[in-house]
Amino acid sequence: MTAPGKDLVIGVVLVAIAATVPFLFPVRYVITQMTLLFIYAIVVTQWNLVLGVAGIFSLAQMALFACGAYATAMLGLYLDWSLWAAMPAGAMIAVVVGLLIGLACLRLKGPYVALLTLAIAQVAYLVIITDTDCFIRTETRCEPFTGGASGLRRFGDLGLREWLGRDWIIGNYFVGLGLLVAAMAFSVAVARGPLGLAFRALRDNLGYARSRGISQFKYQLVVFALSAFFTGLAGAFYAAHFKSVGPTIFSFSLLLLLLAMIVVGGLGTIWGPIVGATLVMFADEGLREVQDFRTLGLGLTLALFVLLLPDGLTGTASRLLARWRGSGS
Amino acid sequence: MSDPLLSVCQVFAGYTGRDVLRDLSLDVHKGAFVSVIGPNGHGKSTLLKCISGLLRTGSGSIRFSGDDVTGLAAPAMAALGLVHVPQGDMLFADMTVQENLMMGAYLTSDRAVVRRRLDEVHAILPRLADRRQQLARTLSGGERRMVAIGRGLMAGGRLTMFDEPSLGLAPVIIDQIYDVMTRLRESGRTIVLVEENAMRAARQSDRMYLLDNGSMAWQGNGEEFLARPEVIRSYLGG
Amino acid sequence: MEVIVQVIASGLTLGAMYAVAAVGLALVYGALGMLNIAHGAILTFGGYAAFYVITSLGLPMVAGVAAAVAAGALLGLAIYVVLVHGMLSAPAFETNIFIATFGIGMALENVVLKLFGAYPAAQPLALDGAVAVFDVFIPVRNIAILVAGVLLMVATAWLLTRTQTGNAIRATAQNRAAAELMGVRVRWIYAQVLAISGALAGVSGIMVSSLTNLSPTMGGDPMLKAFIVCVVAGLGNVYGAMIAAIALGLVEATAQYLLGVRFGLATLLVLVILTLIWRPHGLFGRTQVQRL
Amino acid sequence: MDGLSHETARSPRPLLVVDGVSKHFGALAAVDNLSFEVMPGEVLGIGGPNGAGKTTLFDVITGLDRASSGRVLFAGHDITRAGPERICHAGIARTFQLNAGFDTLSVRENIEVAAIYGHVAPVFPGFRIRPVIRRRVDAALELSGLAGRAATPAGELAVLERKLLMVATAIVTQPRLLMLDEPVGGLTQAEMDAFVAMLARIRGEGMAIILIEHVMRFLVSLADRVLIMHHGERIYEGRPDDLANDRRVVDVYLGDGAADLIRAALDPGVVP
Repeated sequence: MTAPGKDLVIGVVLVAIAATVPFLFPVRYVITQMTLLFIYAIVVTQWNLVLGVAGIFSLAQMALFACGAYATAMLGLYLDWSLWAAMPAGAMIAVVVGLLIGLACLRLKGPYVALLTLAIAQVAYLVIITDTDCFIRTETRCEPFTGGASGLRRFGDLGLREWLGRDWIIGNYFVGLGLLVAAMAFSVAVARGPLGLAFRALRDNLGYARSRGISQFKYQLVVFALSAFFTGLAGAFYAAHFKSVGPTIFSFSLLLLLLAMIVVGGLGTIWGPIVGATLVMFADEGLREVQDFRTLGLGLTLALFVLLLPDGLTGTASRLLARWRGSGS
Repeated sequence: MSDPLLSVCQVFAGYTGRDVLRDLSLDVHKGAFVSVIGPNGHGKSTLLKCISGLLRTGSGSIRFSGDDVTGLAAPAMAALGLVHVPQGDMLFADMTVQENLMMGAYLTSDRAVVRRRLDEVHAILPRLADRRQQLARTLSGGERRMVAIGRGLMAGGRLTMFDEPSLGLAPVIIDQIYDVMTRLRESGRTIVLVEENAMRAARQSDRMYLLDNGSMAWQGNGEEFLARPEVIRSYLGG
Repeated sequence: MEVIVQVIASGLTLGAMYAVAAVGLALVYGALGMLNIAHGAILTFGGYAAFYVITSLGLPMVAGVAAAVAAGALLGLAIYVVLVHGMLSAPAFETNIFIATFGIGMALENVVLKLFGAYPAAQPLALDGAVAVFDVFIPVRNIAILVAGVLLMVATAWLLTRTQTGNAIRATAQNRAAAELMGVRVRWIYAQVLAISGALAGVSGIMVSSLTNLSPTMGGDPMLKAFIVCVVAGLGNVYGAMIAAIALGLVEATAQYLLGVRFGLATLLVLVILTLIWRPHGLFGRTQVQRL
Repeated sequence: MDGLSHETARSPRPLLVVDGVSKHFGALAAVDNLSFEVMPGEVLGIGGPNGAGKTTLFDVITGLDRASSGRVLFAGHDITRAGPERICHAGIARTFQLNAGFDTLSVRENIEVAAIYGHVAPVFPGFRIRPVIRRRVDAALELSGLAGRAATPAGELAVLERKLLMVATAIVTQPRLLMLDEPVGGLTQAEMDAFVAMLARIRGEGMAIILIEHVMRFLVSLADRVLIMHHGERIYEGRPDDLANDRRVVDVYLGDGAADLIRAALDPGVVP
């Protein structure tokens, strides 16, 4: 079977499984966590484009996510936009920010990229949590422009409650699933197509790639912009679904969670991030009993995978498969 | 004849997917001046790296003063008294000339011995004494080469290997470097010299090995080499 | 005048503190090309080790310092043995060790949380009292931090330039293969570098916690600042890091005075972003030519 | 750059003009006021001992490094300050001494990426590889003899295959000038012959070639004209068969006096 054919089959099977979950387990908690999984999965598939496929060590992905989330919340809150309009607008703002970050990183290498993007994310975080000046005054208290340390609330939702009543949460579930399918299809198309070739060529050997006509300037900006779009959209949907946004999305433990998803699944692989996101999310749920040791477990998992299985589960699996086939033929 | 100080026996070695050295053997006797010549890209530097432990041998064996040293890492070879003055100098760029020289004597703990060697190096390479406190990265190409050679001499090893000491230098400087080689030879050191410029090497050598595509194409002493122009000419592919 | 003295005094204190943390990072990056994200967690461990030895065991202050140094050095060594040794020759070391130490750092932080709880505790190893300089009262602990910081910098510089180990460390950092040819056992040097860096982090943990408090997350902020210092200086440049630490400490103190305390870190971050855009290899860094 | 592609290969004007180019690294002049021309369809061989500045010259022409002074003209256009991407699109493709490759990409992908981006810069490369590109990739795979290795990651190739792959990615950009940096260094004689055979096929297509090589018999057998560099300067330029008779060349390679020795040995009239 050809690679696109295989991707399609895997995708259809995964979607089919995901579509039955709300009917097999009609539990609010399960549906909420699954929706959250979809959101994280979108972020890691897009982050993987930058981190794995293009090999640019950017840690600003959650800042782009926050861009989408905060822009959506603010447009809803201050300009009374419908969130259906605010979400794509939020994604576009994330794209613009992504372009700026890509531009700033253009001349940097490896660890410097990591530190610069981390610094940018931290500045955004600090700007938000230190914002205490009064911007709007409600009856009870006054709210800063960015919502400050407590975040933004009451900016509306997707309005599915009017249609679906108490099943609105299932409606949101399918919106999330739809976004994930779109993001995944997009990232597969990018990674498998000519763009992916350019990103990987620049990652493997910059000077050689440039001598074969691939512009680092153009394609580094392209990969930042592309990955920012769905990341911003995921952030926007996060805001719409949970009806609140706070600075906790900048936390290191969330960054650790998402990074673990990519590394466990397989950095730079096509399906790895989704597999990793699902496994890590389920493992996290399974370890709910020992919640106190959550970060410990995640941290050690991350270190162990990098040490022992640096290609992640899917990368290692496909390598073993190739070897098995090679020896079989 | 006594056992050779260094004996390379049927060595295969190289990088991923490729042998650069193929079935290569060579002997170096104590006090001899041996040169390995041949066009670039034919494995001369790889041979030295194998001997000094910077590169693993694929198969074959290396013996040094009677012991099997196949597979020993570079620090262990250095501890046995094998000195490798690498191509491209590989100086410690942000250390002074003096510090670079002292690194050469890293394994020598006797301060008096180190001081005596330093005086010797300064006597052979007087320019290094003037440049003592200068950072290596600020030196000219010829001065760097002298630091690299001096650093090798500071180890006071039993066998010193030079990888193309005249590479990329102006003719006047090359003459100076070869004066140093001559003096080292006269002082009775055991030396292996890798050189692309065969004629120059021939005048010094007790024994010459011509490397072609990773294996020995010819061996003999310097005079034999000078007497056989067809060997020389094959160099230019004529 | 009083304001200036105040700002300089607090700037120097901050700078000395950052320098101790940053030099450890710079040493490790310079020698191995490794960004050690667990540095902050080691720092936290050092602070708590002193706390435990003094408060719970009732031992004297000196034992507290020794415990912090030992804890830091052991953790550094452990990171070498568990992670670095196995990963050094594997591909993509720089990226992978970053991710691995990020994980280990978060895990260690969690361990501190489990051992000592989330509530901030006071660092017993702190000096009280103040000294008047030009009519400005400067706390003794700030002066102690400054003095300790300067002593540690001098000691580090002495170690690097005047000892055989220091020469080997510098040589390995500048040219690994050449160092091996000189007889330096490079992996042993790497282990030592991580231990030294850990010991410095341990001391820095005492410094940080004596100014604020002990808490499981206390390592994050000084580590971030140490990274800023290293990046501004050029990664791996130890002396650059010492200078940059003092300079950035003064900048931060000035920013805190002029703009308000909460803008101190933001100013530094903006500074590092601008530095990197202007000079991609830091202020004292050099571009390297690569052959394909 | 549009006008470039309309020049004909038979144009009597030189394809490449290197005009007084120097490249300094600090005090060292790696390339020192060097001038030469390459005509369309010509094969120029560049030789010289290690450190003579040959690779630096390539870096300067192909935009990976900036000339300290002088000009480089390609098909009449000044490319001295152009970046490597633009120079590739203008029609110069080169290979590298250290066998560069996109190691995690398969052989086919290596060639595909060069085919998509190397000839002209696509405004948007799209999500699929166009049939016309596929045909060019297939042709390059065939020409280089790598068709059987199409699915292998480039990182797993042997040296000869890596060299062939570099040439394949170069020619698939449809260059008018191909620059080869030590294409046969480290190859066995049989492999060298295979390489020569492939170059002969390429030459049939009218491409000009500049090649750097230490292996003199290879250089001499392939080049129309030979240029020998030493310390960044030209010490010989002319027919390959006169090379071994040139005093300076022989001395540079073999050392002082070698020229006399050879002449004496080969000339029966003179007794050494």
